[in-house]
Amino acid sequence: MERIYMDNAATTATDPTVLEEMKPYFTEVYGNPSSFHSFGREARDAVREARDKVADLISADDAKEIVFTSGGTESDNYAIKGVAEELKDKGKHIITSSIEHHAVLHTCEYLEDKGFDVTYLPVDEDGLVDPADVKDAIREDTILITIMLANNEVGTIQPISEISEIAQENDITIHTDAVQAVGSIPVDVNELNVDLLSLSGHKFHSPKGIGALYIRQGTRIEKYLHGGAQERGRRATTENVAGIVGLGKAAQIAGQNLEEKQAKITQLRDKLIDGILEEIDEIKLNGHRTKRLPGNVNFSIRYIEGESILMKLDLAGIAASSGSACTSGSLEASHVLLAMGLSAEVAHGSLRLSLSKYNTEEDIDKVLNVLPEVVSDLRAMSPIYNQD
Amino acid sequence: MERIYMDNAATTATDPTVLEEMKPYFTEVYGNPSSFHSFGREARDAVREARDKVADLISADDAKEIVFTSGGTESDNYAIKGVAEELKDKGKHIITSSIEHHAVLHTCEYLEDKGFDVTYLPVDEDGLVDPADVKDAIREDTILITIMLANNEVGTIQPISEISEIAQENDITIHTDAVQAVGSIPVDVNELNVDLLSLSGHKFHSPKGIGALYIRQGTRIEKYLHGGAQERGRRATTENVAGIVGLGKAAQIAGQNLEEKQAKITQLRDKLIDGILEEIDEIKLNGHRTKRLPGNVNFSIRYIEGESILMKLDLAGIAASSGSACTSGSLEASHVLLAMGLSAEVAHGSLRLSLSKYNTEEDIDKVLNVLPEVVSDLRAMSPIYNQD
Amino acid sequence: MMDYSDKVMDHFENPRNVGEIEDADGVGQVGNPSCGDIMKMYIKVDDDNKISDVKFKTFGCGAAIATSSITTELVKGKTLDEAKELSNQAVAEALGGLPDVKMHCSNLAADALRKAINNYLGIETEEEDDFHCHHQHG
Amino acid sequence: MMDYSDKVMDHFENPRNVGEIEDADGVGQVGNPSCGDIMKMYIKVDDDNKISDVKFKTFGCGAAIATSSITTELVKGKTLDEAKELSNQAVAEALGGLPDVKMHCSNLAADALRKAINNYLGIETEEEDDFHCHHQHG
Ligand SMILES: Cc1ncc(COP(=O)(O)O)c(C=O)c1O
Ligand SMILES: Cc1ncc(COP(=O)(O)O)c(C=O)c1O
Repeated sequence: MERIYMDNAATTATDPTVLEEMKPYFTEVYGNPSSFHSFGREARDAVREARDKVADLISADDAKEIVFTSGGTESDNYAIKGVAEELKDKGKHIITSSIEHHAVLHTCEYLEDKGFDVTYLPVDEDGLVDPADVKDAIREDTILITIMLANNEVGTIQPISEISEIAQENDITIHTDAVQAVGSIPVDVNELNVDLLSLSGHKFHSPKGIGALYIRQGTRIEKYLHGGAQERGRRATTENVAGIVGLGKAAQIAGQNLEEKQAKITQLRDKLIDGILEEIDEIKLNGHRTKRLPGNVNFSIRYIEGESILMKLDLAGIAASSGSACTSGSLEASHVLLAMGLSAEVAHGSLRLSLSKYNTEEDIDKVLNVLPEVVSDLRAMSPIYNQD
Repeated sequence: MERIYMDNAATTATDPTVLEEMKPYFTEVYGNPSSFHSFGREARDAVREARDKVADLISADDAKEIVFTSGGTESDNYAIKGVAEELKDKGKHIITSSIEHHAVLHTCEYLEDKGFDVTYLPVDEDGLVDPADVKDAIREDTILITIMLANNEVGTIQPISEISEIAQENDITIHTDAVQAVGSIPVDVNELNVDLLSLSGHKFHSPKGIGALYIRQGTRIEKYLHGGAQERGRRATTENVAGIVGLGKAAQIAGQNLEEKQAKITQLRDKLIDGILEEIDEIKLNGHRTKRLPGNVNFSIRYIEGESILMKLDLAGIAASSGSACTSGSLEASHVLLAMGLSAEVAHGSLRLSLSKYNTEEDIDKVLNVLPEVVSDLRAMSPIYNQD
Repeated sequence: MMDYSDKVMDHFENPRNVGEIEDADGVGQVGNPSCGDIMKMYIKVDDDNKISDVKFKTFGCGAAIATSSITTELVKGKTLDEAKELSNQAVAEALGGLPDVKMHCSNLAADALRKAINNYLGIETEEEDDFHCHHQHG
Repeated sequence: MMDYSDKVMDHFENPRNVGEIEDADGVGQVGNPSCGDIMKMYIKVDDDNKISDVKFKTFGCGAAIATSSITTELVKGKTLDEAKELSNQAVAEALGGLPDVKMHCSNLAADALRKAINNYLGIETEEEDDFHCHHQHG
């Protein structure tokens, strides 16, 4: 069976060109970039080039502002804990939103345990943070604002430039988790005017396990991994050279004709959204209709539960994701959907289909063909369907 | 020019078999192991298999005791900070040695900044920690002993089982940085009787950027990366699937005929040591003559400086390393050599040649051919040679 | 996290005894939609106190559907006493095991069945506290 | 961390004017072996107060050797006044630049030369505090 992958918000396939670029860095150019000799120099050069490419993709002024990490989670942990530790004598208050990724939320909760005070801002029904709320939440002792650029579940894109203006007026460090945005939409650290920005390669066709933290020059932050003097002393550990080369190449490819690719994916997305709305009743599109990632489709489908939808789709060869707790073995329905005002019952029936450049018109047609039947099969089995 | 790589303690070439095993996990089996669908399941299965292989290599009772990390540095940071945070109400005293890798030392120094108290045990002239010193250093409030299994510069292997016995008698958590040992010599977590053990793939022919922390069941430790529920909640972040598969394969290969390979490399090492001792005067072998890693050769060569030795060797196609500060832009000569009682002057003239399974008899002959001339050239230029 | 056995997959793909029994002798429902699962069991009881027919409707995950399905198979034709003895463990085992995090689902099916039997027997069952989801954590 | 220019590599591989001058008019030494570098400069001064010959010996890194070598080239034939003016910056520039962490090496060579000139001129130079290595940090 030909399978269709529509879970690109979870992770993407590595671009074959990226893999080609990486290959020599395993068995041939295998030196340690910190090593003095020619093997080391070759690896060093490769890392430098990759750093330039990543800096380019997010329009950083200086490649030195890019620190490679093991992924989005480490970038988020590093940014938030690093600023908190560094500035804790100045204050212990952090502002974030209630729909952040767990890498941000659980880090904030950890800091609460350590005596920090965190404000979790609400969002509206589209998942948008109101900059006015940010302003109101600021206190004398606020040291950090961390709000994601684009949400991983519903794709809503936040008004970060407006929020960073408020941060700047109040002289507060601002971080944004741009893991879902980088590579999908144009991201410019100066337009966003953020001090710190997290990105993760595997969301845009580089391999998993490599990411970066953008640290604007002059930003006060404590280091996270202690050890050797790699990454100008900001992240110890022997560099993941092949991964870094892959991230660089993926960044370069992502930057090429970005707007065009974005338009194409947006068009597929809209066809999928419109088609589903047409075919299936009693459903709700989650997230903002237009301020959303080009590849994100997220619906709540009433009376049925997400995991069983995924299973039926999987059996039909379609890979998707859900905000249902049942897919992750956790207790609660998606904190994002709940924060947007959905009831737990409805949240449990959510389905995310996320597209990448590899998805085609035919993929969309297939989903539009399969999904309605899946939904009606499950609804026929549901004790809460047709009951009210 | 054919080049010879003798810097395997810095990093190793990825085994081509390992790369082959990894390849499908970039562009074909690219699912997120946390994902529900078939793509996710395939990735999950691959991670499970790899975990078994790593557990096997170090004879862990249960594969669940293996947590994948981004490398040795993260494993060390996680182990040390994680235990310190978890047990800080019990006590704030940590015992380590003065010849640890910076990943351990700088983490300990960081904890000192945060109010912990660290004892850095001395070593003898061979680089050995005396278990009696460990015993003497234990206090009421000692919560962690962290001593490396094998040293990265001089290759000396510590009596960890003896030290862990003392730890156990005193009910103190014990961690060992086995980054240099795993894959080179048999490592058995139960024989060593440690609670935590760090390893890093790129030291034994897996790629860089992947490692593991062994956490014995029941060990109290706070998590390090906060976010998703990956690795049974012990390390958030989308798994580096290809890297994990590579680490697993490298572990499997390393475990095959380990003693044989060890014997072969030891024989090459001894030929190199004996040859150098024969050809060059006024030199000193650093590290214990027999309790040392099979691949480690480390000499201090008087009257000349390490970086210039490395440069001349590099020009002759030989990649090596030095304990000279000049190769790293730092101020001080190797803390390991100084702790072993060498003067800074002598420490600056040190040369490390580290072997792997890929080195041959011919490599040794080439070094024995080139090195004496390098030394005499540099000595001829040295203002401190022939002066006393 | 879910890796289901072939048996679970079979019961999920081809659930047995789905539906309602219009003139059921006993009906039992457990679960809470806000927790992500609800099961409703319908039974017919014959003169020998045996379950002559049983049907279910389930809102829930794959395991919830599969446990419902196999529960109906396991108890069809059994006496009420036998059926009441059906343990969560037995349901899970009949499916070739369930992932740890899904063990709560097998609880639900047996519970729903017991509720239906009690309903038939006229026994009031205590309402469980539905404000907290009773799932186990993975 | 070291990425040396071709010029540095050339002077490292083929250092000019290595050695001692037996009957030197001036000798200057700077550095400390415990810091990883020592340079010793020997000069011959002719009747026009020009440096007619200069030689060096160096214990140190590649940059230390290359800066020593180029310093001897730069000052050979120069008057003492001109030679004294030789700046660290000029030495580094003549080599096509030095890595940041190695800039201290270029300081040493010019210092050793000045010491040699002062020694010829009979000027006592203050001993620097050798207990701390004076390297810059990278
Ligand atoms: C918004 C967001 N932040 C952080 C992460 C974590 O990234 P990673 O899995 O690379 O650690 C993800 C994806 O998992 C994400 O979508
Ligand atoms: C003994 C020791 N510990 C820790 C490390 C750090 O490992 P990694 O570079 O994988 O972070 C190394 C090597 O760099 C090492 O030799």
